[in-house]
Amino acid sequence: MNRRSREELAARVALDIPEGAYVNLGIGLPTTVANFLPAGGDYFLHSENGLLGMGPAPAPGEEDPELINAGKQHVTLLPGGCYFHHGDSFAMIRGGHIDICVLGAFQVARNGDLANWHLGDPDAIPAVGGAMDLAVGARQVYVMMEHLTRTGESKIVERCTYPLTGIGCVKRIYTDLAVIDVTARGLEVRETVAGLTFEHLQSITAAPLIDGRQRSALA
Amino acid sequence: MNRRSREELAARVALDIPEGAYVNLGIGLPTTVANFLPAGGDYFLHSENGLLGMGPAPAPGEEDPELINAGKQHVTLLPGGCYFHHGDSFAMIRGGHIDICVLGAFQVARNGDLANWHLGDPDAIPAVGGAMDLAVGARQVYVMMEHLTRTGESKIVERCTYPLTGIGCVKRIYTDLAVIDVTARGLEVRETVAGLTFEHLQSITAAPLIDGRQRSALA
Amino acid sequence: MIDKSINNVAEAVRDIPDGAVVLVGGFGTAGMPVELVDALIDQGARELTIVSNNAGNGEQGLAALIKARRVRRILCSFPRQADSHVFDELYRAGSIELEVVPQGNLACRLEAAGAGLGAIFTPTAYGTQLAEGKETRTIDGKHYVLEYPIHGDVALIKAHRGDRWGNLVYNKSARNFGPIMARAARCTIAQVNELVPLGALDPEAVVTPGIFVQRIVNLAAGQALAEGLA
Amino acid sequence: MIDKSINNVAEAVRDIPDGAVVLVGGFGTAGMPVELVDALIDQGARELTIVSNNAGNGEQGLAALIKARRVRRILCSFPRQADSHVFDELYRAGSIELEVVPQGNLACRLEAAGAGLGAIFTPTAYGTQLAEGKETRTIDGKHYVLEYPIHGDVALIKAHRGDRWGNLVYNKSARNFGPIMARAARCTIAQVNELVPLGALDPEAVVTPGIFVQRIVNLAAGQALAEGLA
Repeated sequence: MNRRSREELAARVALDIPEGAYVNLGIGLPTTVANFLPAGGDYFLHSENGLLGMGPAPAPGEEDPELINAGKQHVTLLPGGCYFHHGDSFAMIRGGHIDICVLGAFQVARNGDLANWHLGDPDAIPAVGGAMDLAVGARQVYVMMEHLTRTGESKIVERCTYPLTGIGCVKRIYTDLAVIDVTARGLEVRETVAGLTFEHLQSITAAPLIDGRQRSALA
Repeated sequence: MNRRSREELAARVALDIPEGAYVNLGIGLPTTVANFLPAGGDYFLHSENGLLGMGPAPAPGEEDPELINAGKQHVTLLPGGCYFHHGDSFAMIRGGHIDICVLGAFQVARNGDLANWHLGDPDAIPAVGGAMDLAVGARQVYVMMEHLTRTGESKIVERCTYPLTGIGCVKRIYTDLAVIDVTARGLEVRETVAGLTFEHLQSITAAPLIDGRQRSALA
Repeated sequence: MIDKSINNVAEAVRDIPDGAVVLVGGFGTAGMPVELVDALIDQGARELTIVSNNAGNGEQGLAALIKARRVRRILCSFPRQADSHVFDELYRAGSIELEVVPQGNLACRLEAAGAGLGAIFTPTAYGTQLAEGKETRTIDGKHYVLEYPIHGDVALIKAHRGDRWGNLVYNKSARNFGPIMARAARCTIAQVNELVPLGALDPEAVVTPGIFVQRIVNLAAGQALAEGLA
Repeated sequence: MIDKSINNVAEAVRDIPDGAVVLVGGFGTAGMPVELVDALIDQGARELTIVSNNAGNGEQGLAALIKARRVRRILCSFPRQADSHVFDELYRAGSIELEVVPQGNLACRLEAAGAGLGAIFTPTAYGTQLAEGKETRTIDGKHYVLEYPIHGDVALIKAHRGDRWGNLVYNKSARNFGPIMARAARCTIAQVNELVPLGALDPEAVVTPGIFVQRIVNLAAGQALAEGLA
């Protein structure tokens, strides 16, 4: 089957972001979604450390140590962007002003529970950042992740075994194998990669799926 | 006796405001205290509609309808002053950042209860403005008022009969007859106007007073 | 390209429904979005709940809206003023409901709405008539009243300059409730004196980021248009 | 004349006592008041509680303070980073206490402190480990956790420019926690790159009004002085 590369996955997520959306892209893989938003369109990227209208990485040599994103990477500000403090920034997040947030995840449960901040190892140093605020505050929380762990376990589960970031907050899951909506009916598969049957996807997924793929009239 | 005029009362209050204090002067009589602060000193006047570093009234013809104080009078801004929104303005007030607030009053009770927003008439249209925030938020709440009503009743009372603005909030009362501190021991008279005995003051005041006037070593 | 600007106040307020909760900026007349309120009068929405610091001054703006009997209920801190006769008369006639909210509680309830808080314990009004029947709590020896957010369906505000992404700066004490109402409403409509090109506002000095503004009406353009048509 | 400026970081932090709650601005290294933190290390205060978004980067600033064993307890949202080895080591050795606070709750608890609120119902962390044992409430069908203000004895922040009344403006994303920490502390000490004359800052663009700042350290002057002495 045609497993999506990280770039293909980011490009797929980008397809679902409409022009004019206020979007927060989580640290790591989600950040790369910005690279696939159509050039020339107005997309409003928010970074929780106080930026709206975040632009791409600066040219080499033009990095400013005081202009970074939430992942502490050097970025730029677009004309029309602005700066604000953490209080205002999280008012944007918790107050429901962010249309879409894209986060990575360790696990997503059938009911939309999200686990992405802690693997539960008692020796690990916990660090949550803004993940819990984004999970509860953004109007749409999208998760992008590998469908399976490196050891082949499903990251989509009946119930999260890792500590939760937010309850019932995930609306859509993008993996290297499928796009799945979390709905009142359960996990509805919208797309699968070429060469992957619904049955195969179900067989490697640790929660019941519903086949919600739309077949075009021509199929 | 030597009843203080409104100007003398304002001048007396001004004497107790140290340079560098952040001060909110209530609508009406308290506003005039500003006229008696020493010229050349740095006094930080706050107005709850979003000004800090408020200056005097503008020259005739230079009024700006969008530069007004809480009493909706035209004012100016000093160099070093700034503008902010109502959220920030009341954070200054409620957060304990205002050193001194001077308010008018209908009544002050022995325990520092303040009544200054409503005469309790059921037909009256209630209007509170920022008085309750100032009463509870400023570090020191000073009241300036006539000692007696027009009909000769004491405005200092055992218990307020008018609806309260704040409980136990008044620290000091300046009247046309005396300066009185509200302390754990009760109402301590600090000063009386020339020609007024403590006994006379007590006889026209509807709450017990303590003679706390300091006599200078030379008296 | 995203362009939130509209050249016409009528167009900007066209879909405000009957019964809407409308936050109206201004402290007295400073910052009052008179042109937007006039457009709302022309538009005809009824049974409105208005949240504003005052209940109208003279015969203009909010006073005119009240006079036109479009307001069922008003939340404000200071309705009674020297020139609030329009409100006073309707209130005494029992034709308009009033909730008096201390000014700082009005501010922090709007802020709570904008920031997604469920409720806040505020010290203001504890022990007074305005806290009667409300939940209270003593925390670290201080008394507090539980207050809930005030969400608007619409906010009408006045700013000084803005750009097509909705970024705003204000003028002096006309700023007052604008920024906190902008974030408390589902649809914020700002009238500005000047629409400037994207990037013309200093990104360090934007007071209301465009995320809080859905429509921006350039009064200068509206006027130029009206003059062109005349 | 009121002049809050001090030319010397050592003088600015001289009276911070052992056991103080110190709010330290910065998000990673952006906005970290390195010079003030270094002065605090030299000053010697111990048993500090630090509130900061991170638990130090590399060996500088907050990391150096932690390495010097001056910190008993730290509240932050994101201690674990690629370059947080100083904190990591002491934490694993049980030599430093950690309270992990979601970043937005850290922000709104600081804001609540600055604004005089007694407590707030925030939706963040409901149903998670970080809300265990905390009071919760359902309001209008949404779940909230009750959180309390975080007050600082001192705030150490970095701004870009300031004046002698303590008015501040910041630089880009170095603004982050500065403005909300300034208002949450009893004594806010700001280091600035440039001290400008009163009135030089645009009154519409002041981010932190001087009322929230008690001391302002002009690093440029300190450096000039040091060079003069050398």
